Amino acid sequence: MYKIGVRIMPRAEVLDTQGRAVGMTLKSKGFQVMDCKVGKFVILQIEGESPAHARAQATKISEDLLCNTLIETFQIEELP
Amino acid sequence: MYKIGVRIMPRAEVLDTQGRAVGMTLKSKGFQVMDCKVGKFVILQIEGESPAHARAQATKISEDLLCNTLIETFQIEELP
Amino acid sequence: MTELQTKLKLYRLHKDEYAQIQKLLGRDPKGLEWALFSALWSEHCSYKSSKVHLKQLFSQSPRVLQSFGENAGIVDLGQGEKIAFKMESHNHPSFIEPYQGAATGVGGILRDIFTMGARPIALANYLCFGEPKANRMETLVDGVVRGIGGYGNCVGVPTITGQTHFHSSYNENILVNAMAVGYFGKADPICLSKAKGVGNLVVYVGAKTGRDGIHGASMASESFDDNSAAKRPTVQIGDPFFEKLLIEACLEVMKKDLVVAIQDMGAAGLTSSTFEMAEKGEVGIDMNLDQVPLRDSTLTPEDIMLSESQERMLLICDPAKLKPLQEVFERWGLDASVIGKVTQGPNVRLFWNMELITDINPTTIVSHAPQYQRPFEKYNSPYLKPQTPPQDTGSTLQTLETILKSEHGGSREWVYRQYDQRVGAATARDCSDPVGVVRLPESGRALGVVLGCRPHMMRLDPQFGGRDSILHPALQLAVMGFEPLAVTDCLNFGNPEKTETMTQFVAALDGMNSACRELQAPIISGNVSFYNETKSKNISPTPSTGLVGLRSKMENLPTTAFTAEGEDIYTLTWGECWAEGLLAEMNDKTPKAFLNFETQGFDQFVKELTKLGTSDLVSSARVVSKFGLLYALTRMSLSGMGARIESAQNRFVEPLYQIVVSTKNAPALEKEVQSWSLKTLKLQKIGQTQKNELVWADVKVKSEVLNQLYKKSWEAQFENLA
Amino acid sequence: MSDKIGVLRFPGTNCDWDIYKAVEWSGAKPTFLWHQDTFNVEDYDGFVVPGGFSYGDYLRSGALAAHAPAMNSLRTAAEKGYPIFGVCNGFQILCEAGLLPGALLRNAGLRFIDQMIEIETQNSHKRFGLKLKKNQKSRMPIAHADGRYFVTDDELKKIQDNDQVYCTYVANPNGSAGNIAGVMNAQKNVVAMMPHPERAIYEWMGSSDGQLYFRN
Ligand SMILES: Nc1ncnc2c1ncn2[C@@H]1O[C@H](COP(=O)(O)OP(=O)(O)O)[C@@H](O)[C@H]1O
Ligand SMILES: [Mg+2]
Repeated sequence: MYKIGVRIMPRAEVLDTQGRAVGMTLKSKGFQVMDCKVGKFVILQIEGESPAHARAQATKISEDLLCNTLIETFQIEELP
Repeated sequence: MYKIGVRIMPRAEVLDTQGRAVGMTLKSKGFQVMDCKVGKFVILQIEGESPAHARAQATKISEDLLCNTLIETFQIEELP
Repeated sequence: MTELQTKLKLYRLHKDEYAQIQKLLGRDPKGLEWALFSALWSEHCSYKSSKVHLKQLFSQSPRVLQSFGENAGIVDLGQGEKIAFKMESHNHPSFIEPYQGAATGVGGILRDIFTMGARPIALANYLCFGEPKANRMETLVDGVVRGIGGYGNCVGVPTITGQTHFHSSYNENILVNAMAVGYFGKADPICLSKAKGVGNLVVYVGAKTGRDGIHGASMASESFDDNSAAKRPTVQIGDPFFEKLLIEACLEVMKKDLVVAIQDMGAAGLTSSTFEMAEKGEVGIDMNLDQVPLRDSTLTPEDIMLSESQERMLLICDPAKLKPLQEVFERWGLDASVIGKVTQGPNVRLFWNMELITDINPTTIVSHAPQYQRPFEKYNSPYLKPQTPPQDTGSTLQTLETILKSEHGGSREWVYRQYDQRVGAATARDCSDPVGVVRLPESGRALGVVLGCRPHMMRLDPQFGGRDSILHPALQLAVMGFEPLAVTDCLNFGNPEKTETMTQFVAALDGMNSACRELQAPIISGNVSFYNETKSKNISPTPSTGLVGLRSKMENLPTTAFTAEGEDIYTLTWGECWAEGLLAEMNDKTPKAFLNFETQGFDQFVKELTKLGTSDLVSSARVVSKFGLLYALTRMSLSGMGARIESAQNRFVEPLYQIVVSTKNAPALEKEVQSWSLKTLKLQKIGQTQKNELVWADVKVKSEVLNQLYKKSWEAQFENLA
Repeated sequence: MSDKIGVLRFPGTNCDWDIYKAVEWSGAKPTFLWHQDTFNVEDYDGFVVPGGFSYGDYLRSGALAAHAPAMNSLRTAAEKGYPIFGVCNGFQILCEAGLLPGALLRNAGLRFIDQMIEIETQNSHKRFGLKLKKNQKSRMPIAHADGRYFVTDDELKKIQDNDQVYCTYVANPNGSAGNIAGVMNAQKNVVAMMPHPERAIYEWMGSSDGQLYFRN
C-alpha cells in the first residue's frame, strides 16, 4: 500500500477569490503576507505493485477526477 | 520573501465527509484506493527575516486563522 | 475524591440518582450500565426538570394524530394530507463549533421528521446572538448561518422563515433552534418507533460509528464554564449528502412496507434509540455491539453506545423482508447491517464478541428516570395596573433612523440570502416575509410556517412573553388567511436548579399554555434546553415557538408591503395593552408596560381575521411588532409604495396587539369588521397608500431612503460579514 | 405526440422532482434516468440534468457526477445532436463532463446566494427556449454557491462570436465572465444555465417567466 499526496492549486490565470480573501484578512491582521493561494490536498492510500505503479495510478486519478485542468494544476508526491 | 505551504487535513478521528464521497466514487470506478482524505493546501508568500521567522509566522497564521484545530491538523513546509 | 465521586462526576450523575439506581437494580451499577444511566438520565434525554410541567401542556385537538412521545408531532390537514413537525435546539455545540453545530442541528431535526415517514418540505431557524461586537460573535454568526445553509441547501429542503435576535445575555451562550416540517400524502404511511415482533431483526443503517460527540447528551445538560474548550474533541460532523441518501432510502423502505419500526440515532445515539424502541414496544432486544459498523476500530462498547455520529438510523425489520430492504439501501449507496434481534424480553442484552456485557430492563432506565419538582415561585406580573402609553418625545425621524441602523431594526437579508428558500419549487413566500408559505403538493392548499418568541417581551414579563410567543405568530398567520393549527416549541432557559430560572420557566409555560388553549392550537412537539448559562449568567428566557397554519387556497394571499397606490390603510387594535419594548431597552431604560390582556373574544378575532385574510378585502397586511406602528409602516413602505398617515398613536410604543391592513374596498372592509361585533376590537382608518414616500406628521421620507437604511445596517454592524 | 424527456438523477440531486413537474407541465413526458445505469438514447427526445448537490458538491461541484455511467450515454446523446438542458448543478456537471465550455467557480462573494434575479436572452435554443427572443428579460431565482462562470479570454471571445451565449445576468451576482448565466456548446444542442426556470412556472412562485424554457 502506498500513500500518495496530490496537491491541487488554482491556475494562475484563474482568479483565486478564496486566496484573495484569506490574504486580505491576513494583511488586515498585520501579517506580512504578500500573496496567498488556496488549493486542495488529497491523500490516497493506493494498492499497487510498486511506488511507480501507485504514482501512475494517482496521476490517472488526478487527471480524470481530482483536478479540472482548465482551472487547476496538480502535483503528486509520495508520503511517508 | 519565503514561500510556505500549509497542508490542512481533517483530524483522524473526525469524519471526513469529502474524503468519504471521493473515495466511494474512486472505488466504484475500479481504482484500488483503500482510503481517501481531502484537505486544503495554502501557499503563503511571507516577508520575513529568515526561513525560521517565516515558518514561525506561517505557524501562527495557521493556528489563528487557516486551521480549525477542533477538526483539522496542519503541517508546514518550505516550498522552492 | 473517592473513586465513587470521580465516577459520578465523569458520568454526570447526582449522588441521589446513584442511590436511586442502586435501589432500582438492587445492587451497584456495573460496567456499561454507568454509561447508559448517564446518557438516559441526563436532562437532555430524560427531561427530568421539566417533565412535571410539560405534562400539563395543552396537546390535543381533533386534528392531532401524534403528540409528544414520538420523534415529532403529526397534524391531520384533511383531504388525505398530514404534516409532521418539530423544533430542536443545538445551542451548546454551535457555540463550540458554529458551522458543524448548526449544521448537525438541522440534520438532527430533519431525521426526527423523516423517521416518521414524512418527506421534509420546509425548514426554519430561530437564532439568538450576543451583541455584534462581543467576543467571537462575528465568527459565530458567520459559522452558524453557513452551517444552516450548508446543510439545508444540500439536502434540498427550503428554509422558508426564521428569526434573528441580538442581546448581551447571549454573548456567551447563543441559541440555535431549527425546525423542520414534513409532509405525508395520501399514500404515505406513518411510521413509529415502537419495536415489535419477537424474532424481528434490528438493522443499523447509515454512517459508520465514530468518536463524534461521545457524552454529548450529558454535556448539553451542563452549564458552560472555562473548561468548555477542553471538552472539545467531541465535535460531530454532519454530512448533508449522506443525509439526503438516507432520506430517500428510508422513505422508500417505509413506503414499500419493509420496516416494522424506525428511530433515528439522535442524542445519546444507539443507547437512546435501542432502549426507547424496546421500552415503547415492551419487548427485549439482543444486540451485538461488535457488529456495529465502525469508522474507528479502537472504539469500546461504551464509546459505541454513546457515540453521536450523525446520519444513522435504527430499524426493526421482518427477516423475510431483509433482502429487499438491503437492496433499497444498496441502491442509494448505503449499508444496512443486522446488529441484533427483538426478543421476548423484558431485558435488553448487549453482547461484545459473544460475551454478554449488559443485561438490563429498559423500563428501569427509561421510565424510572428521575423527575424533579424543582423549586419555583408563583409569578406575579408587575404590569397589570391600567396606564396610558407615554407621549412621543424627540425627533421621530432620527429615532427611526437609529432603529433601522441598529442590529435590531435592520434587514436580515444577509442571513437568508445564504439559504435556498425555493428548492422543491413549492415556495410561495420566502424568508423576506414573516410567514413562510409552501404549496401542499396534492391539494394545492397553502401551508404557512411562522416562528414566535420575542426575547424582549420575555425579559419584560416571562408570563406575558410566553403568551406572546403564541399569540403574535398566530396573528401573523391569521391575517394572511392561515388558520393556526398547532405549535412546536424549543424552551431555552438557564439553570433549572436556580429558583429564578424555574420561576421564569413555569410562568412562560403557563402563558404559552393558556394562549394555546384559547386558540385551540395544541403544542404537539418540542424540546427543552436548560443550562443555557455561562459563568453563572443566564440567558434571557427564550421559549421559541413554531406555528403552522393552513389556508384553503393560494389566491388572494396578502403581501406584507404596500403594492398599489390609493388604497386605504386601517389599523385593527385589540384591547389596550402596550409595552415600550425594544426601543426602551436600546436606550437603557426599563420599559414601561400595561399587560392586562383581554382574552374574552380573542379566539373569535383570530378566526374572523383568518377569513378576512383569505378574502379579497386585504391587499397587504402586517402585525405591528417591535418598535411599534411607525416601524411597521416603514417595513411596508420599503419597496417603492409608501403611505400618508394621520394618527395620534404613539409612534414607537408597541401595541399588543395591532394589525395594519390596506384595502381597495374600504366600505366592505368596515362592514365586515363591524359584523364581528367584537367590543375589544377597534378599527381605525389611518391613511392611504401613495407612491415613493412615507409621510406621518413630522416624518416625511422616501421609500428608497428607508430601504437603504434598512439594508445597510448589517454591514455596519458586522464589518467582516458583508 | 408529446416529447419524451429523460431526467438524470445522481445521488444528491435535489431538483429532480421540480424539473420533472416543469417538464410535465409543459406537456412532455418525463422519465427519471438513474446515474448508475446507461440508457438507450433513441428512447428519448431530449434530456435534462437537474440541479442539486450531486455527491454533496464535494471536491468540485459536478466533478464526481460527471463520471457516472449515465453520463456516458448522455455523451452519446450529445454527439448525436439530442437537445440536452442543464440547470444549476446540471450546468456544473455538463461543464465537468466536457460537454460545455468553461467551469463554474465559487461565487465572487464566496457565499451561497438565493435571490430573484433578471436575465437577458442572448440566443434561443431549439428545444429548451425556442420562443425566447433576443434581449428578452426573464425573472427567476438563482440559488448557488458555485456560479461564477469561468472561461479563458480567448474562449470567451470564441463563444461570444459563435453565438453560444444563451443568457446573461442583467446585474452580475457572482462574478461570471461576460455576465454569462447560461451557455451552449458549439453545436448548440447542449445548453445550460445557473438560474432556475423550474422555480418560476406559476405566478404564485413569484414569477412565471420560466415557462418559456420548458414549453416549445
Ligand atoms: N435566521 C433566519 N432565517 C431565515 N429567515 C430569517 C432569519 N432571521 C430573520 N429572517 C427573516 O427576515 C425577515 C425580517 O426579520 P425581522 O425584521 O426580525 O422580522 P419581522 O419581519 O417579523 O419583523 C423576516 O421575514 C424573517 O422571516
Ligand atoms: Mg429522534
